[in-house]
Amino acid sequence: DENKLEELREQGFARVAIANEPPFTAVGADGKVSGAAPDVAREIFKRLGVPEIVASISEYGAMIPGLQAGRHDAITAGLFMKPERCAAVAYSQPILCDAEAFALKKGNPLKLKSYKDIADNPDAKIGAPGGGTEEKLALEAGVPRDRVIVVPDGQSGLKMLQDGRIDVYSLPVLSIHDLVSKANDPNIEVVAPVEGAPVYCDGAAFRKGDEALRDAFDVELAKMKESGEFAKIIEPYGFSAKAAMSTTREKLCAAK
Amino acid sequence: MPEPIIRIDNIVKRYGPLTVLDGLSMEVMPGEKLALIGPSGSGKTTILRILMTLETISDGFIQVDGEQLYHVKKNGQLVPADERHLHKMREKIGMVFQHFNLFPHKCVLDNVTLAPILTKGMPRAAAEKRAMELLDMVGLADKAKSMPAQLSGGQKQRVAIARALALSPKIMLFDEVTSALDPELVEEVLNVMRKLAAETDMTMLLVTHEMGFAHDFADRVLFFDRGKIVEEGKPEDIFRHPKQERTQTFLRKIIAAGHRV
Amino acid sequence: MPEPIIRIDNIVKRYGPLTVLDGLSMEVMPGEKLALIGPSGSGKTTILRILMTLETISDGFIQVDGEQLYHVKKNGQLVPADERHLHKMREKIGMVFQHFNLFPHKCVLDNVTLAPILTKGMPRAAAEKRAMELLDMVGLADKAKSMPAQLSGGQKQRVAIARALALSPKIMLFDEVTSALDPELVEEVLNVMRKLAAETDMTMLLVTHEMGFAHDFADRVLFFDRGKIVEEGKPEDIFRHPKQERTQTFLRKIIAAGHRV
Amino acid sequence: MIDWSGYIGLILEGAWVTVQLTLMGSALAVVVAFAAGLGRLSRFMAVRALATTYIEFFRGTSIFVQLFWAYFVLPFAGITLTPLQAGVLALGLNVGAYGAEVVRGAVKAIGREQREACIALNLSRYQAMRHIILPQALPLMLPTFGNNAIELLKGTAVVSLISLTDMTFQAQVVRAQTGNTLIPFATILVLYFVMAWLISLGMRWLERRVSRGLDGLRV
Amino acid sequence: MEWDWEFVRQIMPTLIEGLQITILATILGAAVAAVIGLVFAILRMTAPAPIARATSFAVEFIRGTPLLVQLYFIFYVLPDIGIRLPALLAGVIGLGIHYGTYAAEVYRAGIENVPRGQWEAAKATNLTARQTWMHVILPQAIPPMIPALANYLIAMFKETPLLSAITVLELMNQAKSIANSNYRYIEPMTLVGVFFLIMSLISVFFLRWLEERYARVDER
Ligand SMILES: Nc1ncnc2c1ncn2[C@@H]1O[C@H](COP(=O)(O)OP(=O)(O)OP(=O)(O)O)[C@@H](O)[C@H]1O
Ligand SMILES: Nc1ncnc2c1ncn2[C@@H]1O[C@H](COP(=O)(O)OP(=O)(O)OP(=O)(O)O)[C@@H](O)[C@H]1O
Ligand SMILES: [Mg+2]
Ligand SMILES: [Mg+2]
Repeated sequence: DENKLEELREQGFARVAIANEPPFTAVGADGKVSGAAPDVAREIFKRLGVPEIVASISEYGAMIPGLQAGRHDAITAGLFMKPERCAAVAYSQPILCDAEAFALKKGNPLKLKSYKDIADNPDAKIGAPGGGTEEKLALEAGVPRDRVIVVPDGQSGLKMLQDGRIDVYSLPVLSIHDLVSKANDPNIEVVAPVEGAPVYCDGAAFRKGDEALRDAFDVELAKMKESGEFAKIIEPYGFSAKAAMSTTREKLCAAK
Repeated sequence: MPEPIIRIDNIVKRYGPLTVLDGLSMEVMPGEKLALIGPSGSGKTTILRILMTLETISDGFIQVDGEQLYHVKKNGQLVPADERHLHKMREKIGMVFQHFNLFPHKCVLDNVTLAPILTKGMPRAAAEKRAMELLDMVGLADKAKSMPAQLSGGQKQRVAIARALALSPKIMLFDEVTSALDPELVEEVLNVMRKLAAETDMTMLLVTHEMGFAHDFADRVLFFDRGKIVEEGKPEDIFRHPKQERTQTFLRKIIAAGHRV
Repeated sequence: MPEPIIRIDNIVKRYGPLTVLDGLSMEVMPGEKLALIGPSGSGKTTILRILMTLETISDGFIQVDGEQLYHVKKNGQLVPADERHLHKMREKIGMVFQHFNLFPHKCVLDNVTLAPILTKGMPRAAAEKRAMELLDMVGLADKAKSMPAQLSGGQKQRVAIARALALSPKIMLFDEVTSALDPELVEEVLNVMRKLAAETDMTMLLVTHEMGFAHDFADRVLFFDRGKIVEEGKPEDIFRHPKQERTQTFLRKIIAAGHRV
Repeated sequence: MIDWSGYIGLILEGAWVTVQLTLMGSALAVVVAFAAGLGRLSRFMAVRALATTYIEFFRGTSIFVQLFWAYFVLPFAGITLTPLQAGVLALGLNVGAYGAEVVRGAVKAIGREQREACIALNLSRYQAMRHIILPQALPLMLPTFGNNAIELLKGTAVVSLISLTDMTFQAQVVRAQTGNTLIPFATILVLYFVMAWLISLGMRWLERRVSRGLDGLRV
Repeated sequence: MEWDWEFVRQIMPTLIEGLQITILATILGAAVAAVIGLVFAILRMTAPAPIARATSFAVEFIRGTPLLVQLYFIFYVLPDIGIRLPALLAGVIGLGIHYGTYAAEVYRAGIENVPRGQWEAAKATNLTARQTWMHVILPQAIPPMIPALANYLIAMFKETPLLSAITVLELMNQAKSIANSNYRYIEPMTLVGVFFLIMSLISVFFLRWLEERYARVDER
């Protein structure tokens, strides 16, 4: 609705949905929300006159329904732009770009390099966040439902991989690196990027109908990209500002 | 000649296929003491429960103190009474049960004062004063603060009598008030009842198997059998010279079982 | 002179601080019919339960049919018996309870055959044949297929007697077997007991408040009070000329309560 | 080195949310339990039907479904609840449905004789319920209410699935941040147990209070 | 957002797949609970005091803590000590242990409700301990337990959605997965509710029947 921004200003904060998947989004020991996506959003909302963001952690699958149900004002969680999602929500211009990666047992015993490889090996089980891009990619590549294990969060995924419950755990490259480095487990290795999987970018997602807010957000985002402040926020997390600036929402939403 | 205070006119009471009262009619004069006797299942309890509005009637009319009990006039027609009317009529009637039915979570005094305070809006102080008089009358003034569980059966029943009296009903109904008591406790309750009969002009209906007490207590005895009044009359006549075969048989059995008549 | 079949030697039974049997000794001859009488709480039930090994004893010795009941010899010393020994001893003893304790999920016939089949390995056919004889003896052959819930109290108790007899014990214990029955059912059970006393040479111990029956049934009467045998003797002597003050008081009370002696 | 003190703090914050949920959920449950339990005993057909529908519906569908419904579907009917509100609502209504049967059973257990004494003393239906029936029924309800409260406490863990930052949720967060599974989960297991234990202590105390004077025979 | 019947038709087969897993988990869980409950009950009633007390504490602990957390524990912590269970098995064991504590209570109450006179009559007819249990006590104790046990079976059925948290693809997880990939919660969640409601209405009648069938034997 047209006055959304006014409402948010009055209320003094915006409610955003995040995951808990460093480096996209993270929660500190003190409960403080950080990560590249919320940091960017926080800065832009501040410039728009909304001093605070209030984040709630959510499963990927629950984010869009939650947005539609009015539970959040925006999603800032590394939710990659894809045509169906573009149809369901109003995305801002690209913010964080990343390719997909696999974490798997040392030496890649099943020789998995692409989602297709998983589909072709009847013994291979993949773990992925529910409702995330990776789950879709795996299903689209032809992995049957019962070999795509929906994993509630990154830590569980890694644990299941270590315990041998799954053979490969798929997340964006930076997330996998963050996870694996934290685990510090010599028996885990990373395949990145996954062959044949496109590079994706996320944007802040708004409800359909809140395009005015989205547009205002885009204006500030463009200014920050221009001034280099954008790069200053996301590059310490490992993201590339150039990747985000070299593509557009229109391209990503149209991509097959 | 005064009007009867209770006029029961051809009432029928059925439980499903079972007809318990079958066209029963009777009248009770103000101040009269009535004993209802008869074999088990003959409908004695039922008629008391109907007067107390604990049951409904299937057919017939009952007039209490000049008003219909189960009916009200509406546009010149008698229609079944609503809860409001029943509530008003119950003010005239009190009942004492075989199993006392005291409120176990309230002390003796509260058992007696509860209804006057709630239903008549009596101030607590006045209600307690009157309750203490009544408890004194039944010989239990010193138990006012006891809980029912601490009383013997005879004491409980005397409290129950005081509780019913506290509402000053015009009519009192007693349903086998001593038959749940140990034999040695019966007398203390009967004594209270005797005093009551002698000192007040309340109308009383008493169901009992204590023929001796019925004899002393009642102005008139009704003998019930299978939902009908088979015989009625002065106690001397009924107990000494019963006319009906069924009355004779009943009294013979009772005497054989060791009850004094 | 034959050996006593039961020899109770100075036994003590305590429940916590309460001493229920206090150094009790007695002997019972084979085939003897004993009646144990005495006021409530005097320990009559307790002594039967001890003989049936439903309780343990705190002190003393019991010899049954030439063997220690609660003890076994080990390396020349008497030590407390194990379950195996008790199991063997229980073969000699049967008991009938005040509340029948029939197995409610089994029909009458199965109630009677269960133990012989399980404990004696009797073939089912033989067990059923014997059960039918026993049921016939107690007058219930036609109820063999009924469930206990379909029987009257008197019938239940007669089944319980048949069940106990089915194991052919040498000693039978009866604990107030008629006191949970309606008065009109008492006689049918007592008749069975009379027949049993007359026709078998089993040793029988009977706890009862039916003095008349005790008189007819028993060879010897023991009067219990506070865990001790206060007086014993032939029924005529005990009932007509009790020597002890306590026995006299007890019998007076029982007579006042309307029991025939 | 992991900053455990900070993470324990996080779990304690979650514990506070769990406590709030339990208290508010129980409060709601008690209210609806009485409303629906007495509703089922009403003399009005419509009230009885309504109460029965509520009870069967909430006992019949799973708490999870109710929770997801309250959180994701209700907003389309124009009712947007915070996660805490959705949690309290779902838990309260769910446990309340079980409590309603307890209330009904206890009220019915107070026999016909007490009701008849009330009629004979001309108490109104409300007065009889308020002064005679409920005071006697309450001690009968309390033990089961205690169990229900513990069921509700355990039910709060489920709200973590709708992103309410209760104790279980915070344990998940800590686990994600630290990579350690045992410590956060063992910690919250103990905390839950302590809470359940406190509930049963409290209920036993309450029971003793309300049943004072009621001991002895009920005749 | 509007209700979409076409979408309902489309997702129905997937949901029914989930329902099958739900029912399977319930049945297996019930079997585990029945056995574990018996073990708990026997330990509590007959084991030496320290073991009985420890069992009591374990039962109290399991009953006082959420099944969800117990499931996480079984699924994520046990592998650290080398016990790695497949998701469904972990779920079944979690359900079984949790509800086993409830079943234990039912067993105990059922056994204690057999009148003392029955034990004594068994002794007086010289049955051994084993015979007493098999022929006298259990046949009387079990029928009255059945309605209570069935009640817990139904409760357990309604708690199976918890297994979605440990990646079992039961009804709730299928529904979530559908919701996740179609961004629609209304239909899948409502349908799950309807499934549960239907099952539980059926079970209400089933329970009534059980209660009548196994009404108490009225003799002591
Ligand atoms: N609620 C009821 N439903 C069905 N039948 C009933 C009910 N109450 C009473 N009856 C039947 O009505 C008949 C009369 O019962 P009532 O209690 O009035 O007898 P009574 O004369 O008081 O007998 P008693 O001396 O045993 O108290 C009996 O046959 C009884 O079984
Ligand atoms: N399990 C028990 N625990 C404690 N005290 C008991 C127990 N069983 C019996 N007693 C006590 O032992 C005493 C004797 O009881 P017993 O049953 O043998 O008496 P009795 O002579 O059979 O009496 P009655 O005629 O009433 O049956 C009583 O004081 C009784 O209270
Ligand atoms: Mg009567
Ligand atoms: Mg005895």
